[in-house]
Amino acid sequence: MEILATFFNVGLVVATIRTTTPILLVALGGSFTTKAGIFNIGLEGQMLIAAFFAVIGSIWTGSSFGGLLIGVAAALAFALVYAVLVVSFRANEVVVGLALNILAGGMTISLMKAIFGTRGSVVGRGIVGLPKVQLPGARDILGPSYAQLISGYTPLVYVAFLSVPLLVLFYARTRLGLYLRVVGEKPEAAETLGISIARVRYIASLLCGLFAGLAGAHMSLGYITMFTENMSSGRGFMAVAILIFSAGDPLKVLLGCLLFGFADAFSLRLQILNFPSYLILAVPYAVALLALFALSWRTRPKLIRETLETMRNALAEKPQDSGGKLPADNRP
Amino acid sequence: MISSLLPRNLRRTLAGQLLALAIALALGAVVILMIDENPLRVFATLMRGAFGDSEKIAGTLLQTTPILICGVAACIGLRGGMFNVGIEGQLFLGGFAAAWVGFSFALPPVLHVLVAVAAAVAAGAAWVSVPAYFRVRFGANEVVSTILANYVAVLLTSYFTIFLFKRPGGWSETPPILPSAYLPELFSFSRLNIGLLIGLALAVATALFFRFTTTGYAVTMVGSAPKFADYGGINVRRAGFGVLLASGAVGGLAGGVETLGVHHRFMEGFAPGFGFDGLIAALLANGSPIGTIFTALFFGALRAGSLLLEVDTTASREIITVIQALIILAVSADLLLRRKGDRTGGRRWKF
Amino acid sequence: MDIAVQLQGITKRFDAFTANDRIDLSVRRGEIHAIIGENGAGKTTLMNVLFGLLQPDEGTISVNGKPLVVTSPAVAIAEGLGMVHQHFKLVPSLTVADNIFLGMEIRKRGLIDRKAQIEQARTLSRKFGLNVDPAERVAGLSVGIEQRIEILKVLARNARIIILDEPTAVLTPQESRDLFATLRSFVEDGMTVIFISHHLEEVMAVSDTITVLRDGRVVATRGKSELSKRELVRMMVGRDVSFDRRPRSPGSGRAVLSVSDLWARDDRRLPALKAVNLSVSAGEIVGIAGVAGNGQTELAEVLSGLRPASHGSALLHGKELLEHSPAEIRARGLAHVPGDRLARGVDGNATLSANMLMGRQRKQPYSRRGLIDWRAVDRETKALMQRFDIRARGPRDLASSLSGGNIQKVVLAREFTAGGDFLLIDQPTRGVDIGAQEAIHSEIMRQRADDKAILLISTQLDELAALADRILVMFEGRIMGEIDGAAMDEESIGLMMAGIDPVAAAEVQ
Amino acid sequence: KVHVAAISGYFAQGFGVSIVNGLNKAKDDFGIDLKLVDTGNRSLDYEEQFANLAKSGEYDLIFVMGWELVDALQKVSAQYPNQRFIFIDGVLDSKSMIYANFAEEQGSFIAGALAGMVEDLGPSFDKIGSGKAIGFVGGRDIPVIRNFLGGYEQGVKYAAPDVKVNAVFAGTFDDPAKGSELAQTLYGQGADIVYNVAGPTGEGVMQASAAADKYSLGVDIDMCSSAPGNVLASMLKRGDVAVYSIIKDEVQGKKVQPGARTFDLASGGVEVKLCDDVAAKLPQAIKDKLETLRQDVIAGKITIAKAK
Ligand SMILES: Nc1ncnc2c1ncn2[C@@H]1O[C@H](COP(=O)(O)OP(=O)(O)OP(=O)(O)O)[C@@H](O)[C@H]1O
Ligand SMILES: Nc1ncnc2c1ncn2[C@@H]1O[C@H](COP(=O)(O)OP(=O)(O)OP(=O)(O)O)[C@@H](O)[C@H]1O
Ligand SMILES: [Mg+2]
Ligand SMILES: [Mg+2]
Repeated sequence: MEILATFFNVGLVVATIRTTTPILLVALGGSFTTKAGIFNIGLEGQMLIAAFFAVIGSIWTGSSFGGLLIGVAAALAFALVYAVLVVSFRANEVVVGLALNILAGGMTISLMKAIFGTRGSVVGRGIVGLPKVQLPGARDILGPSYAQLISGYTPLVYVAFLSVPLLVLFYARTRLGLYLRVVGEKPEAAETLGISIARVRYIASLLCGLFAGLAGAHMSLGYITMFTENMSSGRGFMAVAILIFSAGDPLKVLLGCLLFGFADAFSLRLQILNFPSYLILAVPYAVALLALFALSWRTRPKLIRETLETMRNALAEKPQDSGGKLPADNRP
Repeated sequence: MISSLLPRNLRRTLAGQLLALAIALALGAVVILMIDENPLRVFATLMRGAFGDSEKIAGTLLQTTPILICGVAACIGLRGGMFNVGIEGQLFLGGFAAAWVGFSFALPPVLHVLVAVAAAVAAGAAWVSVPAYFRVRFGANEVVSTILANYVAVLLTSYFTIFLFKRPGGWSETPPILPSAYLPELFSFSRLNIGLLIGLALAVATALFFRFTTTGYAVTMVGSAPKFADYGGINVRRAGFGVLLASGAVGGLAGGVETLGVHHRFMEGFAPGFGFDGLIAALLANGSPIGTIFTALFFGALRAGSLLLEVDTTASREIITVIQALIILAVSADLLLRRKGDRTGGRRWKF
Repeated sequence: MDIAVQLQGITKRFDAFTANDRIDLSVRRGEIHAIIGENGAGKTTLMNVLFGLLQPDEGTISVNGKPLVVTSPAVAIAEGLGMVHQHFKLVPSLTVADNIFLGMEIRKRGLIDRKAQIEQARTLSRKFGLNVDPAERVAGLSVGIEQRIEILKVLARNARIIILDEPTAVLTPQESRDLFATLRSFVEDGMTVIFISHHLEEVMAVSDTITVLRDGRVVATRGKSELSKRELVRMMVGRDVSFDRRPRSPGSGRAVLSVSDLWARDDRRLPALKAVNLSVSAGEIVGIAGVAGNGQTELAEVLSGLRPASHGSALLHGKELLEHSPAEIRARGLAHVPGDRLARGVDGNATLSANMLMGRQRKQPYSRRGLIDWRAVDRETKALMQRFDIRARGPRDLASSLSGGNIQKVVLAREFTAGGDFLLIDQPTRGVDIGAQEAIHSEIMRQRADDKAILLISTQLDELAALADRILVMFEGRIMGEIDGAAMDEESIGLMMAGIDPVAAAEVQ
Repeated sequence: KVHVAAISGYFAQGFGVSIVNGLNKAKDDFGIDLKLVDTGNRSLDYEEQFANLAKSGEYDLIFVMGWELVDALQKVSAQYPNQRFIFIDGVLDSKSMIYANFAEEQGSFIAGALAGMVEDLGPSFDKIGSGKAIGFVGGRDIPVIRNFLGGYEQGVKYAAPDVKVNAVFAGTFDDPAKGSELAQTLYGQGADIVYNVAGPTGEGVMQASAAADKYSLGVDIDMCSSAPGNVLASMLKRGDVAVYSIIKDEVQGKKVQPGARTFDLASGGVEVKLCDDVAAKLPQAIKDKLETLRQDVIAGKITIAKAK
């Protein structure tokens, strides 16, 4: 029992929220491009460049908010290049995405060298991290151990989770959201109604850049307060995977991210049981794979159920058949 | 399908790519100027590093080999409408499997190589078989499953290497394979081995296969119009499964060629990124295996050249990465955009 | 005279090919103006130019007397033009109302006002007598309804000039009649209608003025009263064409296909075929009549192995064909002309040769020991292009560059020469010009004379009347009854198509 | 003028940073000519990179760091027998090379002893609970890191036998977020002190100690400033001292000869540096005990097994 308590506790939930947030932010960004029919594999790079510039910005402006803005601006610049190449110049979106990832990696390191004279990490040096938001009253109502469930995170954690319902509303009820969906689903329809496909895709790319930028800034100013080479560490790719199987629906994106975040947080806990770390580290990916397979398994044609249903229908409809001229009784 | 080979299109494409290259080099020159280097000297060093003498040329071809084989793997998938992003993982498992055969069994020379290569191919195919099965049977998206499988593959081979087969006293690597399992080298002065010839033969064979065999035709149709192929009596599921399996097998082969031909053992994280390089090479070549030979060669030359660049100039590895990315970006864009009329952004690969 | 649309010297080239060659066209306000012509004559191209989807290489456009450069559909819409396209442009996942108001959403405080849209869509559909449920999703609605939605889309934009590209190709006679009644009411309101059609009866019945295109040029523009159907045909095709019932000799009567108690589901998993029984003999054409969406497509798909049956049996030459793959069924003698030619019938991005090869890639002389002989394929394709009068530059053309009717001929050519002795033909002349229609009908009759068993699915009763030996009428997945092809009676077929058993109806009376 | 090159894939990570610091210091002090080559992470490239450096014969000394380079290094060094290579962080078979060998297990032993004793103080010491557990976050699970862990565990066992060590690995050296998450997990499971041997990933551990208000131990370089008040000490692995002293010899005309040089507690190649803020609160007994242990290790009274 005690063992179980060290695995399943409030801390696990809090850890899940923490591990989920960056992936959720970047995946929500990707939801715009996914909905608009663009396969954006360059999320990783946008996130990385934003993480770097958020740190730079935070040092320059001396404020975390300034850092956030500059980080997002950097991601937007990448998103703009992406859109110009993919939308206007019809470049292959996968090639451009991967190349931008490479570019982000090279650029952050070169700039780090040029600006800080080191490679590796930028720590301290006047970086101002995002403040933690203590929700007033949370402690009184929930008590100290449960208060951490909802209070004490950096602002972007709240932004990430609150964005989910907002995006649901956005896709369902706003004009731009509708256009995004239409352009992704049936561009001919949009075109004949005078909706500019290029314009909508540009907007989608930029919105994607915005969220990827927030994700990057969260990595380097919120989750922790530093920049390291390649610190996005595959989270952008993970988001791509979640996006494809959620088709960009915000709720499904949230579910996918939570699943992955939970598997991640939980597997970290498993390590103290002395399993080989390499196998434990594969757990979140394996869980995501299994989830994918299980979901597809569920939607398979249910032969047995269908046959039963058919037979029931057949029997039920029998009396309405126009008389006995059909050979009716050779049914099993 | 074939129209992309028409002379007029070819001319236009070539002109476009040259223009793209010029733009990329101009941008690269700006970057180089910013680090106080002389762009001409940098580009000359790059050329010298890639083609300076026979050793350098062999070095370029050595770099080309894995990109080419991975690129062919990607081409096979793309032709059959399957987007195999998991070449990276298949490469790792193939590499490990070949090494395992190489160090665990003592076999006569040629046979040993054959068995080890077969193990690599089988491992690659086996690794993709589960995603492939769920793809064709239940429609589980292969892009997602192969991306995820990559992470698992890399961690799994690390586990094998470090926990099960570590060379005593060594770093995170397996024991060396027996010399009987070495792929023959082509020249005395370089590690370049017959892996390159395997890659070239594979690319040509793949192109001919798709062009001239009935199975290749069937697979191409499944890739470009699955409903039509289904209607026409082609077994779409089997074709899709076969395509992914073949793609994975070639990905595994790439790993086998690397361990048997170059490293002669498997190390943790031995060849990161080749799968993605191959994918980019294949996409830039628009899924054509023959075109991939050239894009892979281009990438190989860039990589080989950049190794000298790092030593002979003050340009660092990251600057070179930046320039490479710029080149890829420029070349990927359809610069001589012709059809202004239809603005429907056509998507080449659907997910 | 009040001219609504004036085109002058419109030329549109695709590479070296001229699809529209110096076309002049003027459409008066308040008239129904029909544009007819063979497949590939350039009708759709011309309308796309007018609507801003294509840019002309030469020529000028003026709308309502005002010269206009139509750079995009938005410009055309702003000038009061509306177009219903040959291939519908609806978004399946959206509701009817969302589709209608797409691009001109009704909003309240920045958010789309679903309720108001549904309300207005309902009002609109009532006002114009186009019955649709605005809250339903478009995915899964029948083509007839989809067309109504397309028209409502146009009306909601206050279009005064409406272009319809082959609006009746997918409709039943009843639906067509309704449509034309609607169009009539439009012109009475002072609107202008331009429509493209291959049905000369229709054209003669509803239009005021007719323009005939041929090879991208205008042959003539006349008032309807100045023309007879015969003259029209001559102008279009350059020869006489007959649509009388084809003479025939009795077939051998050997049963080829027999289906009993067949059940199946559609894509939405609802029952689409219910206890279907039928049989087809060699040398016989069995027609299936019915409003589109009553299970005909599912029947064809089940018989060709593309859709699983839930229950029942279908014997081809006495052997069960259900649960077999499309390839096996084909190997046993099925040839299938699918109803949805763009999705199933061809690969638009492949060459004509590659399209012709489908299904016979393992046969000599097309391939030998697994290797394809492309020269032989090209040669055969060229021969088929000649025999079936497929208008294209050569076997290496991409299928997507052909006009709709010519694409259909590619499918027919491939299937009719595949060597099967059971032909499953779904809507063979949908969107095909009359000259080609006649050729296709002759080809079907030739197949019949070759003692093939033919199951012909068509929504066009005149086609069935001309070809079928027996006609079965389908309604909601059931066979409502059977009628002798030679003695076809539109009235009782119409009743059965509406789901009323004529015998029962007679008894009630 | 002395020409020096250094080649590695790890210049961005803790120990590599310290080497680069040493090289730069030597450059400033002695005006040597310095070339840094980053190998990246593709083993296919290593051999050409060595060859490109060695071929010109331009470099007097080539520093090499990273076990994955060993194969390529041995091959190229056999081809260029006159080229002096200095392998950092280990000893190889080859007799013609120079080795800088670090006893990280010794430093980790002291670090472990410190952590164990502090944990043993229990709740009487600020931020320490009653759980009797401490943690370890490694980068990847590779032999060098295992050597750190081994020394650490031996130190804990020696000084505080009933304190338990929970060791976890991040699987990567450059994901500080993951490091932070791992550390928070360890803290949540009752550990009060976590030793990070994870390069930039470890920075996340340091920051997590501040967030959880527990203790951490830094590695390779002085990390006291990463989380002031929460870092007990740093286990310094003085790559800078090693390269600086080797270059100094060379510059002063004492041509560096093949053979191994050991950098251990005795020579100051590894050391545990207490952070001033925390050290001020630490009981004197612990500080004394640490010094005794250090002397004992140097004197060989305590031997610490290297992990294999
Ligand atoms: N024809 C079009 N083609 C492409 N995008 C369009 C088109 N019309 C509008 N949009 C995009 O849809 C979004 C909403 O457009 P709209 O004109 O309603 O903005 P708005 O008037 O500011 O709306 P609101 O005031 O409700 O926020 C904008 O981002 C706009 O770029
Ligand atoms: N995008 C295109 N590229 C090349 N050729 C085209 C293109 N679109 C149409 N064509 C050619 O232009 C000609 C006219 O085509 P169009 O679609 O206007 O014919 P249509 O009169 O509408 O025929 P149908 O009655 O069969 O629909 C055809 O020969 C067609 O092959
Ligand atoms: Mg047309
Ligand atoms: Mg047509």
